[in-house]
Amino acid sequence: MDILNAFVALANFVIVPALAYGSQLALGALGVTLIYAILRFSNFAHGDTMAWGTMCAVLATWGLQAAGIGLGPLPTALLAIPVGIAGAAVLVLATDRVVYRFYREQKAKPVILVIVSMGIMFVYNGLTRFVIGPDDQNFADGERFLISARDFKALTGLDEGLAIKTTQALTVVVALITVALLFWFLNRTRTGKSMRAYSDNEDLALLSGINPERVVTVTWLIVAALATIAGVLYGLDKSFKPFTYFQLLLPIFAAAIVGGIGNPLGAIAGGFVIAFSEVGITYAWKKFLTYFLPESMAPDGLVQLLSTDYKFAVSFVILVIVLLFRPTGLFKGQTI
Amino acid sequence: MIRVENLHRHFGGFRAVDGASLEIAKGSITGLVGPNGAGKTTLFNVVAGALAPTSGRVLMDGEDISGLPPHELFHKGLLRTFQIAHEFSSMSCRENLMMVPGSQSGESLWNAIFGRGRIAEEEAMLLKKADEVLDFLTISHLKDEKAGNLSGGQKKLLELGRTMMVDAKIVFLDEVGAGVNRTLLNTIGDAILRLNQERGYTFCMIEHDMDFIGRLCDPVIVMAEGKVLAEGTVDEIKANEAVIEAYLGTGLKNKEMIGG
Amino acid sequence: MSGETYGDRGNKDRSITNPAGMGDAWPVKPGGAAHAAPGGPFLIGEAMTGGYGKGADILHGCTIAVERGEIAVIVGPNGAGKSTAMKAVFGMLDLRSGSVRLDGEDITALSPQDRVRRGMGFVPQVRNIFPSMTVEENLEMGAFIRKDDFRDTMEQVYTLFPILRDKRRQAAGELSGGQRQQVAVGRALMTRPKVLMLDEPTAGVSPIVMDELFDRILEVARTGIPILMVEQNARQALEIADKGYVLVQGGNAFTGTGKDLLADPEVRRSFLGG
Amino acid sequence: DDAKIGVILGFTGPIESLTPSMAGSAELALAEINESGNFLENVTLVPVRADSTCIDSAAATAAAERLVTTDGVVAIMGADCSGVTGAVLSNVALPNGVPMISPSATSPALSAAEDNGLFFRTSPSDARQGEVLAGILGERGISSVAVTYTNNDYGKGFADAFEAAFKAEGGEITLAAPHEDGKADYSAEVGALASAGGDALVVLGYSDQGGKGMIQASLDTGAFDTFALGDGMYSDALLADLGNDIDGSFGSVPWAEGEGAEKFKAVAEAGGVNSESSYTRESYDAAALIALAMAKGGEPSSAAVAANILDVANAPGEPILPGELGKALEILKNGGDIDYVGATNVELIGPGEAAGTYRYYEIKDGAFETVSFK
Amino acid sequence: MTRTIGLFALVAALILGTGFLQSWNSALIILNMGLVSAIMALGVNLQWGLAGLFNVGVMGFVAVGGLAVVLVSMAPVPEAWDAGGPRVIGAILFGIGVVVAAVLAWKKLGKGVRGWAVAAITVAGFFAYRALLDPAVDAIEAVNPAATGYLGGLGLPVLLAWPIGGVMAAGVAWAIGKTALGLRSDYLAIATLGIAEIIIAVLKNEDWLARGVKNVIGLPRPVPYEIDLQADPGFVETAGNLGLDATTASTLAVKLGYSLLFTAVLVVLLILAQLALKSPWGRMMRAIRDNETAAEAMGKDVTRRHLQIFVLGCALCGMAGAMMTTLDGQLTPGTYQPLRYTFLIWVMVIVGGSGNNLGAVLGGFLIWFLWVQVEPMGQFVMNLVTSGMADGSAVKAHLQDSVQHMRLLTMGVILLLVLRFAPRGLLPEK
Ligand SMILES: Nc1ncnc2c1ncn2[C@@H]1O[C@H](COP(=O)(O)OP(=O)(O)OP(=O)(O)O)[C@@H](O)[C@H]1O
Ligand SMILES: Nc1ncnc2c1ncn2[C@@H]1O[C@H](COP(=O)(O)OP(=O)(O)OP(=O)(O)O)[C@@H](O)[C@H]1O
Ligand SMILES: [Mg+2]
Ligand SMILES: [Mg+2]
Repeated sequence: MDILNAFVALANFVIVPALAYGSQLALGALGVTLIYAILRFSNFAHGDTMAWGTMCAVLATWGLQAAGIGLGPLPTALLAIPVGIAGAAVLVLATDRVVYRFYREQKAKPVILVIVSMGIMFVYNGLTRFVIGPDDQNFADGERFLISARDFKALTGLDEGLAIKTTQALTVVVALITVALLFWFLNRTRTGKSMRAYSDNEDLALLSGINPERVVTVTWLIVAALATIAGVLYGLDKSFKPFTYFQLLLPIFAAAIVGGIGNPLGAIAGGFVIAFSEVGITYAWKKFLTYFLPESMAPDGLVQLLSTDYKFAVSFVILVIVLLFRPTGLFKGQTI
Repeated sequence: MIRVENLHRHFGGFRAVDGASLEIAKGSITGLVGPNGAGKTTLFNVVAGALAPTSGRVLMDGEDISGLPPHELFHKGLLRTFQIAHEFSSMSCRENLMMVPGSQSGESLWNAIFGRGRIAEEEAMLLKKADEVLDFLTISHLKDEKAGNLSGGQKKLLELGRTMMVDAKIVFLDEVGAGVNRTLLNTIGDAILRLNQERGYTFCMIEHDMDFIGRLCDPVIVMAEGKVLAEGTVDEIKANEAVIEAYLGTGLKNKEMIGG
Repeated sequence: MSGETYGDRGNKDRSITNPAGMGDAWPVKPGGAAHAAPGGPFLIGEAMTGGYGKGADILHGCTIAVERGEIAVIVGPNGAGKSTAMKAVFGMLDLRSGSVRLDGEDITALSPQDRVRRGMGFVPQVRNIFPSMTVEENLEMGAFIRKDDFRDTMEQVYTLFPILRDKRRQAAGELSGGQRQQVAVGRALMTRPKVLMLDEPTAGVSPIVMDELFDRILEVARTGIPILMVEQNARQALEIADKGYVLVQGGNAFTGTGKDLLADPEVRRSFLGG
Repeated sequence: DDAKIGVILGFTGPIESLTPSMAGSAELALAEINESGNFLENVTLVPVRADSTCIDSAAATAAAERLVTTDGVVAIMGADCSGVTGAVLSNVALPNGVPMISPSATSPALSAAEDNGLFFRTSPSDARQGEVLAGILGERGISSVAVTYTNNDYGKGFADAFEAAFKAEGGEITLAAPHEDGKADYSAEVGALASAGGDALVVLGYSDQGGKGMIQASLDTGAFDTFALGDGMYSDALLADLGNDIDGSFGSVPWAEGEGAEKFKAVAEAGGVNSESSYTRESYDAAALIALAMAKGGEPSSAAVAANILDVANAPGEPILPGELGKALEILKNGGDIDYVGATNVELIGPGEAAGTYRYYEIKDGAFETVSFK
Repeated sequence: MTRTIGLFALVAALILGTGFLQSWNSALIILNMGLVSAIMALGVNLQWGLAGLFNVGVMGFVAVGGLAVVLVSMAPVPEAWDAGGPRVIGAILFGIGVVVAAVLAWKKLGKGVRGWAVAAITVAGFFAYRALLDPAVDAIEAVNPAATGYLGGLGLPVLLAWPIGGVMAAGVAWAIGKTALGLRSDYLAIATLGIAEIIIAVLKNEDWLARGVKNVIGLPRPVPYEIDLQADPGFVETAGNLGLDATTASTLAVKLGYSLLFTAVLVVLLILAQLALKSPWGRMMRAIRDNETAAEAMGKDVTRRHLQIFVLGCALCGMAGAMMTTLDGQLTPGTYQPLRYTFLIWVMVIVGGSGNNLGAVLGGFLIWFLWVQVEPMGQFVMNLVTSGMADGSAVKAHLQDSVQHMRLLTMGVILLLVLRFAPRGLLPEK
């Protein structure tokens, strides 16, 4: 029984949250990785793209809620995702036309695009706040829990509860479906293969009759979709606030790189590595050990490796260590 | 001069160099040939320090140099050129040459700022030398041109020129001839011969053009599948059945089709 | 140089940028249309002048052409603009003047993709495969524009280059130099081109593979596909050529049949190495 | 004539979501003064906004410098975050002799800052509230708590004060873990706090920032269900978002015992400002004090403001509530004395900071219910 | 050359214009931070323009410089030292020892055991370190936490903190460079990004060091205080003679004092940087940047040189950080944000022209000027836009409310415009 309690506590405070957070990071990292692989630069504006897409979805959600349309136990925002994706797509495609395409045609080196994307980041930053303001926005509805801690305790009679939120489950499921779809798309469909070809060798793609502008457009569309899905799921689980989305950029980059930037599977793995290292390393094992060990050996202290102040630092240390041993990330080799 | 003993270099499970042993005599121009993927470039990379050997040893004048980084090998007099030209593209041809000599006192930051006088003297000498080399290579009209703007063959000449800025003991040339116009290649060949005869450089060169090899090299070493397949003079090699089968071939089969 | 304008500063940091596979072609902007221009050779790039981006002109009124069923070979010193001329014919370069005509149509304004659709196949000098895709996917990409069933064409390519059949599941980047060249030629054949352009297909390959490639090229040419080819192994190439061009500094220096050029002492001394 | 008042707040940056309401409240007060018609003759108060960014001292200093030397503001309402406030104070206000009243810089360290009598604040130093909150816990008989605080000078100073007071009462703190505002995820913090245990979680953060995130995550995982809340957590938005889930939680918030807060709510709502956002009350009071001090001094000058703030803020005099600024001006005009009470029961003590009376509230049926005043 | 002079004249005109149109105080304050920014940009330019190293951890080194000011110039807190000073020092020395031991073990031991050995050393060492450190930290932080609660500094003149800030940043950079520059695919960027976050985390959470998020305020100054000047009759008289009132004169005098100090530092650094760039050393660095493999084959020790220039660049950032903290008069770890202290510096370097020291300096001034002035610019634009609209319309109100967000937007648009029309920067490398 105590052992069960120990593991339920661990699952409740480490495994479930880290899985959900990892999936959120992974969805973000997928977008970053795709741009890196196909458009060849690290997109600093990705966090703000997520914010913009989510904002569109939030506005649409409010509209739906006002019209009384809902999904029952599931959040209404799911219905609004297409609107968000459309909004994000319009924004990124317009940006591409006005800004990125110029540099592509000039054969600008990728690092110029990195700096350009910083400029875009500033602009998106202002745009999002201009429309919806800088505040926290609540747009979640539907059933909050798949199973709440209280219900779990009542159900099992254990001392420890296990809570699984609808949004958490949703995030994990969506992340897995998305990466599977993306994988299928890139490896099995003609368009997907043409994207990989473009990423591999731009000029030869041209010589094979692949229209590069079409590849770029499709990439941005997918990125807009990924960014919006990631942003909406994150916003449902936590809350929507433009500034937080900018802050998400760092762990997202870390996830993409630790997994092997340019590789979709790596993005997923990287997301989980970062999430588990943030949540796991700073976990105080006291409760777990108290259940796990005989009473006489129960710990006095918290049995915490590092205080949570350093959780972000820890994930970066892990990142550097991973890179020391696997210089191209967990999933090395081919990009995309 | 250089002795390679039972050298292995693996990539994952793949054995690019698989127990090669060979020797390069002082003062020789040794040719290294072999089918594509035989491991020639990999062998070069290991000898020149760009790759660590998986096992085996490389000796230079009896001293074990395996695993030393390239810049240390340079100071021991071992130079190499690259299969694909590695010029410093945003620097002028002159600068490309002037940067070569090691242990310039101006390369220390302290001297660079506080020892301007001594540096000026050194620089004058380097400049003179660089101009001589450019003359020798018949590209002195390009001395202020950015190296990135040179044509493929000129870049290869520049690579060769770098080896002349210092007193190299042994120079490794990786396919100087590939994609180079044959007339230019003859010039390069002349330059190599002169360096060998006048300055006593030892050369080891990878090449697929058997005419070029024939003009310059003795002996020739043939590699295949990471191992040494044969060794001898050009004529011996050309007559070797195994080499013909793996590498040289017997000429066009469709000769009768020529001319429609 | 044009590349310099937007150059990075030698940065190789893989967490920031991904230089792999970046192109350096300056393709004709899409949107142009072809128009009829009857007569003349099957494929001709006539009086072409142009360069990369905003850089200086590399080609100065250069003309190259190939007739049905022929092999035309271009030779010349390094940096003469041979590859540039090939790219110009394929529309990967903005021409400042001159025209490109294919099969009785003026295609100067067409984008490279559209030229592929009109039956042109091209194997560039460098970076002519998709390294991280398998051999089979490389071939599929060759057939990207085809809507019909291309399995029999793939079968033909495999028959032509049997080694590729064995390596079909392997990433093309893992092949040796000669095998890569075969993949590259195979990929171009997959479009079922009406004309094939090859840029130094034999550079850096061993003698045995070189002979093999020349054999295959002859075979392809004899099936009726005209071939336009740049070669530094000029003597072998000119031997099989119906027509030869010598390019110098972006312009035509000598033109003639392969045999003529081989026999010209001036050409031999200056360009073929004596 | 226009008398300009600088409103320097972090309109961009981490607290960008709070600042519009804060600035709005301050401007409400100024508008009220202007509309009353009882202010100094021919003088209109004009607010001039500037961005403190909350985090970039250099940018804040430059902005403040512009306010003072270009726009010629006579007083500054701001800054917001303690870091930039200190920088503006020592680099701009002090050298130029311009008084500033911060509505939200609560760091105890600012009490000791060199200020030449130019720096005031309408929010109490956190040292005081720490004791109050500890007292409330003692009253409720809670002896073991976990603490989480926002990782800035406010949170840290508050937590230090609380810890000291709570331990002095014999309470046990199982773990005090900071949380960063605006970060992506708080599972790690909640996990550690849950493992440490405690009868309640003391949350010293912001209601629309990490503080809410921490409560949310604690509720979701069932780690804690009772929360003791610092002033930064008091907001209707928190109730709206978390609803009945936090019933039984309680906290302290600087508050006027009388109708000050209610009055402010009415005034703010009429003015279209969200009164429940953090530090809106303090902002209103800060701006009002500046204006009243000016009126008392009889001239729109920095010196007049600096000299008279303590006078108008404290007894003796007629108590003044929000919405009654016109009345106050009239009293002053007639040579009377006022005691500005405002929305937060202003009482400036020591070096010019709010003494702070606090409302001890409990959340019942999804609403704040006053238990007592401290 | 004319372009260089022209652009610098433009920046001068912008700053002078600020003086005429806004106020001389504003102009000087922009100039001062511009000088500091220029030094940071110079440091980044050394790394990026000269060596192609992508350092995205500028913020961390700036913060280390700031820490140096506290450690050098604040008065020591004797009670805190008594409470646990020696023990903290001991713990830190022990920590360094553990790291050294781990590195040695990795280098000396055989392949099979070294992983385990290093793991064992670090884990055991870590717990021992914590056991040593924690009680001392608790004791120190308990000493009057509201006002001190830290060890204080050495009480030395604050000007000393500038070089020391550089040295401290260089030390940190050395440790990072040793690790990150060894990564095979060159992941310097992400490593520095992370390390900068770690440095800030340490500054925020190690209260015993510099009060953490509670900030250290009232740092000593290298120039007099305005109020002292205002109280000095001699000064007031001189000011009067110049036709200035004492307050304005004192604020201007103090800022001018900083300007002179900063200018002196910048000029010296710029001259040194130019000398280095135009020497065989600079040629070698450019060669390394152009082609590492070839430079290595030409006998240049690329890793060592990368480390050297990384350390140098970071030292400049550290020094600039110390100067900035001195100018602010306080250390506020919470204010260090990558957007402001890393990305903005990058923008300066790229807009100015990477590879050109003068370009970086120009970028430093120009971008800083914009960063400060886009706020009024945004307001101006917004006023222009809304001027035609009816008062009280919802659109107008919304636009007016959003005016602050125009600041970042304007910044982004300007950056994009510059990159569009001067893609190699305003003063490109020749
Ligand atoms: N980094 C690497 N990773 C994996 N395999 C490699 C790597 N480098 C080389 N190889 C493989 O090692 C083999 C030998 O390559 P190498 O470049 O030495 O051939 P080579 O003899 O120089 O051929 P060529 O004449 O075509 O230049 C090839 O099959 C190649 O695919
Ligand atoms: N992408 C490019 N951008 C700018 N200039 C280029 C580019 N590619 C080639 N050039 C320049 O164009 C000129 C001609 O190059 P090209 O590749 O056409 O020569 P080539 O005749 O094919 O030579 P080689 O025999 O060496 O292949 C050279 O001076 C070269 O530097
Ligand atoms: Mg090779
Ligand atoms: Mg070519």
